[in-house]
Formats: sequence, C-alpha cells, structure tokens
Amino acid sequence: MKFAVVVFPGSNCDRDMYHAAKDALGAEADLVWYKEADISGYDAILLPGGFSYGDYLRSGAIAATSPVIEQIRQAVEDGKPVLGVCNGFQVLLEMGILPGAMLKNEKLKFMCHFENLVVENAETMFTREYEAKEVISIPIAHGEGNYYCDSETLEELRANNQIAFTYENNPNGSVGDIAGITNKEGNVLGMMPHPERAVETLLGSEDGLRLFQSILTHWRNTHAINA
Amino acid sequence: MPSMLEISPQQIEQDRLYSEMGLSDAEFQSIKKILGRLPNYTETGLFSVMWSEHCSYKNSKPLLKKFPTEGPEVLQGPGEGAGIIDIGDEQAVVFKVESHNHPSAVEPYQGAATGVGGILRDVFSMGARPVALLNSLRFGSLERPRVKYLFEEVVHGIAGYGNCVGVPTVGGEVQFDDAYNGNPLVNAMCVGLIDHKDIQKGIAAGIGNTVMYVGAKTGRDGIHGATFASEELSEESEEKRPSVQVGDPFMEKLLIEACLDVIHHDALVGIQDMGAAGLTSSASEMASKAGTGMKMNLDLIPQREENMTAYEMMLSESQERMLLVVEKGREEEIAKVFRKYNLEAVAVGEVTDNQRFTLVHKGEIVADVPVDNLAEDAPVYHQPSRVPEYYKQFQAMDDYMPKITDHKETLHQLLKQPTIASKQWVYDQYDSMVQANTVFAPGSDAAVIRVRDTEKALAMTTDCNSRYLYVDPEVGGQIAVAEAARNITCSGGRPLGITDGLNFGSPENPEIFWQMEKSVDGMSEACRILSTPVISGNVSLYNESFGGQAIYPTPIVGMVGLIEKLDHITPSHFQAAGDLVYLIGE
Amino acid sequence: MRKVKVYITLKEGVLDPQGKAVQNSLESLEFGGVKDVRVGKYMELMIEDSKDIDKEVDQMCDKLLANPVIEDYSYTIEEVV
Amino acid sequence: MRKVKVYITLKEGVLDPQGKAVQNSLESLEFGGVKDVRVGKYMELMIEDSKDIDKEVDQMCDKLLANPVIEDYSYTIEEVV
Ligand SMILES: Nc1ncnc2c1ncn2[C@@H]1O[C@H](COP(=O)(O)OP(=O)(O)O)[C@@H](O)[C@H]1O
Repeated sequence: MKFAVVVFPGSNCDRDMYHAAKDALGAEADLVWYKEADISGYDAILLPGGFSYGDYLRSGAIAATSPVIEQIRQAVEDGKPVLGVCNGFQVLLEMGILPGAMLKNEKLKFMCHFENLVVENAETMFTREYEAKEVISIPIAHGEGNYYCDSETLEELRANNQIAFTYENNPNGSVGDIAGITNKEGNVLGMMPHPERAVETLLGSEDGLRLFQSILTHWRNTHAINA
Repeated sequence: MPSMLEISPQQIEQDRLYSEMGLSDAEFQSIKKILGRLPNYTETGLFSVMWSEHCSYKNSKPLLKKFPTEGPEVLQGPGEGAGIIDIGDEQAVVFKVESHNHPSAVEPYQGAATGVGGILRDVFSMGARPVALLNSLRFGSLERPRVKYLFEEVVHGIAGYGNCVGVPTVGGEVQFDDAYNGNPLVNAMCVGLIDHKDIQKGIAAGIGNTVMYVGAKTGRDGIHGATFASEELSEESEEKRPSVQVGDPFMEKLLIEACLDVIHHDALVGIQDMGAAGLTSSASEMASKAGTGMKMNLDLIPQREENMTAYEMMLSESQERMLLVVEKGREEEIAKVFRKYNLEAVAVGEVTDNQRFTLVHKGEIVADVPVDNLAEDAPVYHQPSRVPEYYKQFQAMDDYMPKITDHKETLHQLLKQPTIASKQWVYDQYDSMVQANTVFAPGSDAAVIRVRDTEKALAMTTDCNSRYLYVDPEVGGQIAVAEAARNITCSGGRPLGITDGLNFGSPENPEIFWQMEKSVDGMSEACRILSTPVISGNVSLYNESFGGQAIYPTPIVGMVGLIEKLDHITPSHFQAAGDLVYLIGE
Repeated sequence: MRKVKVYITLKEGVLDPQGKAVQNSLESLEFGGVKDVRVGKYMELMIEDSKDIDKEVDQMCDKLLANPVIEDYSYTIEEVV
Repeated sequence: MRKVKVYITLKEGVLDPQGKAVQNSLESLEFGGVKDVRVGKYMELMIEDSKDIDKEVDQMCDKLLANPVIEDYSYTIEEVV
C-alpha cells in the first residue's frame, strides 16, 4: 500500500506524516509537492498539518484553490482513503468535501498539548483498530480549531455517524465537542488533533498509530476481496 | 522619507549630520581618512550601520575575547551566522541566540516575531535544518498595563512566527522585575542539525562570480534599525516607529526549504542572511571574509516601494531576504531551485578583485569604499570601568538570612510570584511538538529533542538569573552557566557548549561596563571549568529606559548538550508514589 | 483602474469570540455603553477596469475571499484616476 | 443606539504578506488585472448614544482597536432605531 503526503507551500507537518506512514506503520510513502503532483497512483492521500500559504485569509482557503485540488477530489470520488489533519482538515472544509468551517479557538489563542479524544465511531476505515468509546491521547496544535456547523448539519453528522472523534474536555469551543468528522461515504476523515505525532511512546503516546493501521487493514481487506 | 541625494558631503560634515546616524566626530574623521575624501550620504550610512555596536561590537569586542571558544568538538566558533559543534556520526549541532529588545519594546508582536525569523536565518544559512527554538524573556511588573500588553504580544509574536514556520519552541524562561519596566528583553535561540558535509560559509569567493538576491522585496522597513538597537530608548524612539519591520513567516518557511535544497547544489559558493544592516552587512561581510570585493547594481534589487534611494535600499531591514554567491554562468540552475518554491533569485552584482564595495544606482556610482575598512575595521573602544556604589554597599552588608515562621504561607507567596509561577500560559501557545522529535516539551528542566534515525538526543536550555548578576556579576555569571549545565545533566546529557546573549545597559557608563566585564569573567571561568566553549552569541547594549535606569545585567546562557543514548534521557518529574527523593550537593 | 472595497462579516448566528473579547476589553477600559462588537475583514483591491467587474468581484468573493458557511460579504467599487 | 463601522488598514509602506498571498491566489485563479490587495479589519460596534461619541470612538481606536504603530483607522457612525 502506498501513501501520498501532499505538500503545500507552508505545510510543516508533512515530514511527520511521512515518518508516521513510512517508519511507524512500515508502509510505502512519498512526499508529493503540490505543483508536480500526480497522485493517481497512490492508494491513500494524506493532507498534513501546517500553515499552507501562511494561513493567510483563512486557514486552508488558499490551498483549497490550488491546482492539485482536482486530483484530491478525484481520489475522494474513487473512494480512496483521504485523511486531513489540522491544516489538512481545514483544507477539506474549505474545499467543501467535509461540511462546516473552522473558527478561531474560543480563547483566541494557539494551543499545543495532549488531549483526550473519545472514539465515537470505531467502524470507519480510519478507526477500525480502536474500540468504540475508547479514550485515546493525541496532541492538538492549532489556533483555528473551533469547528462550526449549523444545527441541521450537526444533526446530519450525528444521524450518519460521521463524527469520528470528540474531545473529552472541549479545548476550543467546537460544536458538539467535535474533533474529527468523516464524509458520508466514510472515505474522508478530517481531524484537528495530530495522530502522526502520537506514533511512538518515546514522544508521549502511541495512540495515533492505530489510525494508520486501520487504513492499512482496510486496504488489505478490500484488496484481498478484490483479488 | 524624502530623497536624501541632495545632501552634499560638505553639508554632512558641516552640520554633523553623521551624528544623527550614530557616528562620533572621531569616527567620521577616520572614515574621511580611509576614503581620502569626504563620504557621501550613502557611504556615511554604510559606515554608520557597519560601525554601530550592533554590527561591529566596538564596545564589547575586548570582553568577548575573554570567552573560551575552542574545544575538540567545535567545528565553527563565533564569527559566522551561528556556531557548530560535532555530535558524532558526521553530524553536528548548530546554535545561536539573538536579541530583539528594542524592536519588541516599540512593536512587541512584530518585534518578537522578526527576532525569531532572524535567528532562524542565522541557523539555516549555515546549511542546517532548524530543529528547535527557545527564548528568554524579561518584562517589568505585570501590574503595569503596558507591561502586560508587551508580555502578551511578545509571546503571541513568538508563537505566530515559530508555529507557522514549523520549528518547535521547546523551552525558555520568563522573569518579571521592575528593572525591565521600560525595556523588555526578548532573546530567541535556534538550534539546528547539520551533516558535516553540508556546512556553508558566508563568503563571496571567486572573482567574477555572481551575487544573487532571494526572498522578500526590499521596502523602507527598519531603516537605521542597527543604530536604533544601539541607542538608549527615548521619547524620540516613538518618532522612529515607522522603522518597524513586519515578518512574513510563510516566506521564511519557503526560504528554509529552498535554501536547504540549494546548499546541495555545487554552483553555490556562499550564502548569508540579511540581518541587521541588511544588504550592507551581508554583502560587505561576505566579500571581506573572502578577501574579495563586490559590485552591486541597485537598480536590480527587488523593491517593494517606489523611488527608493541607494541609502534606503542599503539600510533597509526588510525581513526574509538572503544573499547568495553563485558560480558565474550557472545562475539559472540556482534560480530554478528557488522557483520551485515560488521564489525569485535575482542576479544583482558580481564578485570583484579590488577589495572595494561598489554600488551603482541609476547609472552612477553611489558608493565606493574599501570593503575591509567597512566590515572589519570599526573602531574598538576600551571603555573605562568602575566598581558601582551599590556593589560596595552590598559587599559591606551582612549575609541576609530569611526568617520563616509559617512555611506553608511562605511557599504560597513564593509560588504566587509571576517569575516562579507556572509558565504554561506561555508555552501552551507554542507548537512544541512539530517535527515529531520532542521528547521533553516545555515544563521540563531542559528540553529534549531526539535525533531521528540515531540513538542520540539533544538537551537544551536557556538560563540566567539576573538578580544574582546584579548582586554580584562575576558569581552570577558563573551561576548562569552552572545552572544551564545542571539542567542539561539532569536530563541525561553532557553539556557541549553555550551561546550567550549579553544584555546590558550603556557601556559608556563605567559602572555598567564593570558589570559587563565581571559577568563575562564569571561566565568564562565557568565555561572553562565545565568545558563548554562559547560558540556564538549576541550583544545588546543600551538597554535603559526613559530616565537612564539600566536593566539588571542579563547575560543569557543558551546551552546544548548531547544525550548519547535514548535510554539516558531522564525526566525531571517525580515518577511514582513511594519513590525515594534524594537531595544532592552542598 | 478601480478600487474595490470588500467587507466580510461573520454570519448572524455564528459566534464571534474575537468580537466578544474586544467588547470585554473596551468595557474594562471603561468605555461604557458598548452593546455589541463584531469583527470582520476589510480588503482593498486595485483592479483593472472591465465590463463585468461586478460579476468578477462576486466570483472572487464566492471562490476565495469569503467562506459562505460562516461569512457574508458586500463591496463597493470606486473609480480611481 | 449607534452603529459604528470601523475600518482598520495597514499604514502605507508596511508589508502586507496576507494581501500579497491573496493577490497571488486570485491571479492563479485567473482573475486578471488584480494589481494590489491590502487586507485589514472591519468592525461593527453597537454603542449607546452619547454627546461625545466621535471622541469616544477615536479613543477606542487609539487605545485598543488599532495598533497606531502600523495601522491607520477610519470610521462612520450610523443612527439605528
Ligand atoms: N518563554 C518560554 N518559552 C518556552 N518555555 C518556557 C518559557 N518560559 C518558561 N518555559 C518553560 O517552563 C518551564 C519552567 O520554567 P522556569 O519557571 O523558568 O523553571 P526553571 O526554574 O526550572 O528554569 C521550563 O520547562 C521552561 O522551558
């Protein structure tokens, strides 16, 4: 299985994501610069955190208009796993692939520390290695992670089981304590916390690794069936 | 600013206009002698910035000589953008501290942010990838609204820049004391990692080679920032406010990646960032170090504003700019590397053999001076020093023994002090984990960063208790180094070396100069005993507020240590109930 | 050449923590009577004249300058000489 | 009650990295002819009527809403019913 980590100008968790997929998970992975990108040959797409285009205007907004975006849409349509973390999540929101938008953190400050997340849906291709309602420890690092959507959208998210993770102690004011959501089809996950920073006990937590393992297991299973 | 081209050399001399630029009468006379004629306006500007304390260390050079700077592991001592120490396996650690006190006093967010940007450039211009940032901050009393504003905005600015470029801020210190009411200190330190083979130098070698400019366009930002940083803060500083520079961390991030790509290109000869005194210092230092000259055509400098004069361009402190020297004929290969990151590399001049620094603007030679005199031959002053009255009084006093009756109450009072209280409010705003190498984030004695793909880790800390230094600068200097070394050792590391940020009042005050001397003596001795050479540093003088009140002597120690094996890493927190607690030492 | 001034505001109903913070600060600075503060963006664009400039600015706002999930926009177009 | 609209812009000559990024992005979206973009802030304040409302708003801007080192401001005051 081969992962593409799409690097936008200003991405800065791209290498972290690459190491998580390559070293911690042991899969194949490439860093793909947004300009020369041909991501059609990859099995899963990772959109890393950082400050694409300096987060100028709105986080993720400018990246969401760059040319590689059409290829990402294609991957989504093809049903490939697409994971957006932090700025990657913001890009997916700005692209309209996931519903809602990000506001500044309630306290208006950037925050960086470990948070407890509750796995709300352990059935997705990103969370199948977790138990439902399991509490995991994953770092956050963001200034605009206050997830917003209107109440209808929130109900829809709930009805469709699209809420993948919630915060145990909501740090930023997100609607419904939301930390991560999927699209309806379940092949796109956007989340503010950084699973790629939690793949080694040396750095404080291994709880993020199972997210990547879930993607791999899912891929193996579907490939076994196809073959 | 109106065009200054009209002002004649004679007028500069007659009206002593040079003194407004920070040059003394004697300095102006020696410039005249060097040139064999009167300098024109632009040339006077070049000398004024290069001969400012900030660029020339003219008041601190005699003291800096006292520091031990050598050791078997030192690959690069003071003199380049940052110092370098070997950590084995053909790898090395690069680090330096830099102050941005005066800009932060005027515009705290941008002042602190651009301080971070500047120290990052010092490190990646050596060819190293920045892997960690630390800082050391001093503010006045938090009771004052202005101080509170400065504190919040400085922290915000450090976070805004460091988080965006993706270098984790892993440690630092904050102290509050009335001594800093009018003059906060904002020192930033950057640590980088490099493979020996990638070490770059800022030299303009190879006659005929091309000088290229990369990064942000030049605006009228920070003109005279270097002389500004060498003056006492006064009401007039308010008027100099437009000289505030604005940082663009997004541009910096692109520059980091592009520069770390370009260092592997064999057409690259030299690279240096444009720090204080911008184009003037980077260009003249690169030529002087290589024993060459340089000729630049200012019409080719990318400009953000219209009708900029030669003087303005040469003194601009616009951020996020780099100067490169490239093999002649291979400019396009280099430009291509930068274009990938949407950056332009523009040829602006060439390396010459006449050891002169020559500037052409609109078809005319606007400056032509001997480059070594400009970059290397600033005057050196041995300021008089005198034991301060307060020190004599302190020495005559009996040792103070606090009487504690209610231990709990005293403990609570201590913990309430802003200087002692938890700094979580500060460091929670810093992305301390990006790059996924942070073993100990802020909150520990020393921060620890593992070196990926090895068994090694780096421990790092900034320390300086300036109240000790005020009471006794020599002993206080020793304590600062020793405290840093203890922090490193506690986390499992062997101290490798230090970078120092010397923050003092006016060196022209003999009592302050005495503080400087004694602090440096104390630090030097501790460094010698602990085998931690000084490999880089920064001097910030004239830290005095309105009314001439100097800050405490505040020589910040930034120390890096090597942890040879990951399982040597030792946390500072109690681990489990029932564990025994030992107190070691006298 | 035209100068386009774009005003971007948070939609009604979307919480504005920044506005709230400004309001609180104003109160603690003893400016009485501040009932509500909303913080948005203001942009000035210099654009070459064209026939469909209105349509063009609308598109710029829809595609990039504003996020329709949380923001409203309005603009004015001025002649510049 | 008055509605005060405050416009805050970067002073001339002060670098506006955000404006530059927006301009580049508009260009790559093939909006031709965008010569310059400057990004500032826009605030709407609801304030109780008072005699000296102009003076008061000036003070608010000087003390809090704008950063006089790098920003300019202007405002309009509208009656609300
Ligand atoms: N300005 C700062 N930036 C980052 N971390 C900081 C800063 N100030 C303090 N810290 C962190 O907070 C912790 C406690 O700092 P401090 O109160 O100075 O304790 P100590 O006396 O042990 O040095 C340290 O881990 C330090 O790195």
